Amino acid sequence: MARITAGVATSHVPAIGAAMDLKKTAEPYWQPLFAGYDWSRQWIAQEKPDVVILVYNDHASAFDMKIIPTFAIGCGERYKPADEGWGPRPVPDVIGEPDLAWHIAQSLILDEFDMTIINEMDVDHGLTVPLSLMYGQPEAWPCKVIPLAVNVVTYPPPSGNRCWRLGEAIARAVESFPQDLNVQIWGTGGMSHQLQGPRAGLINAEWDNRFLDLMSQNDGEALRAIPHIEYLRETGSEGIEMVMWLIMRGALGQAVKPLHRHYHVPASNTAVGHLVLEPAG
Amino acid sequence: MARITAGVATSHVPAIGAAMDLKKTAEPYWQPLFAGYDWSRQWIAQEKPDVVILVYNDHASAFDMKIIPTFAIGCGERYKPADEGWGPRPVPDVIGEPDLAWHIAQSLILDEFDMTIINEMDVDHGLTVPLSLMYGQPEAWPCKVIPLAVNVVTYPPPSGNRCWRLGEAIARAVESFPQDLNVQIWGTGGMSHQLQGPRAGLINAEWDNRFLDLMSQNDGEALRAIPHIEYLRETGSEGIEMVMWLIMRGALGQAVKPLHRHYHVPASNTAVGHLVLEPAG
Amino acid sequence: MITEDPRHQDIHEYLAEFEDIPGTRVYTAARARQGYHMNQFAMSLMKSENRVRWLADERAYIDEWPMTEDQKQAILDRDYNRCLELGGNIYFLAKVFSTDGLSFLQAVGTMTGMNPEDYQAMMIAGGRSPEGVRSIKEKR
Amino acid sequence: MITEDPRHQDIHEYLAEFEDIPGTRVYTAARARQGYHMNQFAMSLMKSENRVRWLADERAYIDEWPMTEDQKQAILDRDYNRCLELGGNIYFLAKVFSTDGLSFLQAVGTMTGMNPEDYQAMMIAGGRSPEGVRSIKEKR
Ligand SMILES: [Fe+3]
Ligand SMILES: [Fe+3]
Repeated sequence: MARITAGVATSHVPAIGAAMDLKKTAEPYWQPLFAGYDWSRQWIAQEKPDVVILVYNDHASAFDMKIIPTFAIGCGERYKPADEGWGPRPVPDVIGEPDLAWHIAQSLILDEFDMTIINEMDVDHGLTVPLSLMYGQPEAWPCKVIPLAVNVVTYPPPSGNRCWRLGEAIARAVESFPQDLNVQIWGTGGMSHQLQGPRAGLINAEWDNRFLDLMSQNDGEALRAIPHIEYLRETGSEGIEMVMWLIMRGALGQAVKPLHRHYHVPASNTAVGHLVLEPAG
Repeated sequence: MARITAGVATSHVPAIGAAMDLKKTAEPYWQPLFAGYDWSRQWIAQEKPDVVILVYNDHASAFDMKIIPTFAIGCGERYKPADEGWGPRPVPDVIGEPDLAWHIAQSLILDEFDMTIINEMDVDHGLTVPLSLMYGQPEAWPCKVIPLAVNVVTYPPPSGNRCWRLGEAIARAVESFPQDLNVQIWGTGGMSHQLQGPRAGLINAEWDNRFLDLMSQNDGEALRAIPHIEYLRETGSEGIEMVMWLIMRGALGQAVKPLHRHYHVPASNTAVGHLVLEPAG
Repeated sequence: MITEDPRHQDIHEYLAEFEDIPGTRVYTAARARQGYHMNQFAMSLMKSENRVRWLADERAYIDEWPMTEDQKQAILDRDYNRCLELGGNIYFLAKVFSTDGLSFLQAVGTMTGMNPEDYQAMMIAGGRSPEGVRSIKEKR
Repeated sequence: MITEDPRHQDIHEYLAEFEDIPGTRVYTAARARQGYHMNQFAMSLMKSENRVRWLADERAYIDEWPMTEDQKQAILDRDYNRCLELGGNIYFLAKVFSTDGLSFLQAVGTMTGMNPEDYQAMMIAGGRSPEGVRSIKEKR
């Protein structure tokens, strides 16, 4: 039986990918950020997940304004890194896990989530930067990936409550997959950042840390109740990406055991947050 | 305030469109089918809806296997008839209603429906044949149209219960739109038909008529509880399209007043059903 | 806010039931994956320039697609039952028979083993009865 | 089976709140519609052949798109605040500044009225405080 063994939260700032691709990680600007992932890289080398369900958002790469899915699940065989305007990142192709992905997609639709199924798309920094952070620069990614793209660009994104419930439904779907697989779920994006307008550069370390506290505790109600406007006012217009963490958190169940936590400001315009959690239910 | 004033159900068989485009409607084969729409054409000429929310399914026209949205709402300015292999139908372009469509799309997402927003697509017989049936062959369609495309091709389609609830949420959204608009909602597809395999040609007039009865009554529970397998066993593999009627029915509320009913076999491989209903709540 | 726990239908049971319908191939994920390129090939015939190329040299056109030889042959033979077995979906395959100038009535009839006149006559007489073709196991 | 009736949030109130955040343009439907072609233009720069054409003759390339003259000028001027006002979205606009070889840090800084060094220094010192820029009405 497949099982969700852990949840990972991490920001997915494009500059982090660029720093790795351009070998700048030891520079003083970048060193403390990457230091916070040392523990996680050792941990994941031991955990060896077979599959990562990678919750992220597309940043106008695979989806333009012609079509905007709220929840899109990748059921394809493989995905290429997107060309976001400066050429594709020099990272391996992402290999899918269509058996499990289709199983989850079908289960979610039966469970009354209105999924969009994707068989072909390119994946942008939202998906590849978390892989780089967790695995460094291998020849091939050591896990299969099921991309789960969430609209957080055109308003409204899904509510925090809906994201949490999607996570719960994903956990049920994984548990009903017969093959023995070690599955992790990652929630990416955030934390504080605003990439636009005179208010750009906003960082709210206090709010971010309270969010990291809540994510590490056993009270989902508080997390689910955070309205969109609060993310925007408190953490900047792009802080809304944190609703995606709730999909991961919902999938772990009510009780979690926090294994690792890291917070650093800045990476480019952004506060970086990172958590490793185990279900404790 | 916008309001949903009526619901229309109708099959959307491509051969019906071809019969009209090729001026065969008076032939003995087609005459009784079209006769059942005479009342409806007079009725709609008096009702003059400003906007029709047209629930249909795309038949591998706008969406191929690369992307399969469960619920896709058209927020675009206009839609061209699709070329389904024999050239586009010679019917007018379909004019959208982006103000109301975006309002509904945004409201539905807040309401925890995981909509896919579409700004550009071609529309196939599933959408244009109902317009032809209700309006004949005008120079321009007399109403604006909000296409709502439901996946009923790749399994699983949404459950009947989910469709009903989507209808309820659409009604709430329409009611909260400030402009004074006469809005109809149409559910299309069905009734009995199977377009594949040795069992092709299946028609279950008894089941279809029981479904027409239930649609015309004030008991949604029975309709919502019909599982997919029952549509397939009883009405053929393509009979599943009838779940789309439940979106229309859900939008009308618990109580309805039936105004018109028509049932005819066959059009091509298909049983044709048609209802005009008014909310009576 | 509450965590809903409706009675969740098991996807395995849901899918298994479809195999119990006689003479029917439900387009499940398994079939969608098997027939992916066959269906995408068929879809390409929505463009008139592709239809022209296809009609001019079917074998050359179909060889551009990563389909199995079985799938190609089934398409070239217009053997729609075989196409369904190999993962085809009727709405995609419709692009092939529409390009041939066949209607749904004509094309669908070919899958029943009946001749076109008999199939058409059956439809006019009210269609195929559901009696006995609802369930293989339950023989009803 | 029950008809759920959660406390439905009114979409008008939901959208109105976004206008109360200082120095911020939330990408609502209204903005998405206004900026549709500007964003689709920017998206086209994901293809390297389009980037080459754009860089060779910006005016000729942008004139191929059904944008308003204001929108075109805002893009040609790299005036990103003006682009946002005219319906641009930063993730689409990113294709423009990435083509220019600018990072998010450099491009985003141009919208704050600060010079690049000061903006960078502010970020390294912990970023802009949320104090006083949460709400226009509530002045907090
Ligand atoms: Fe992001
Ligand atoms: Fe249909």
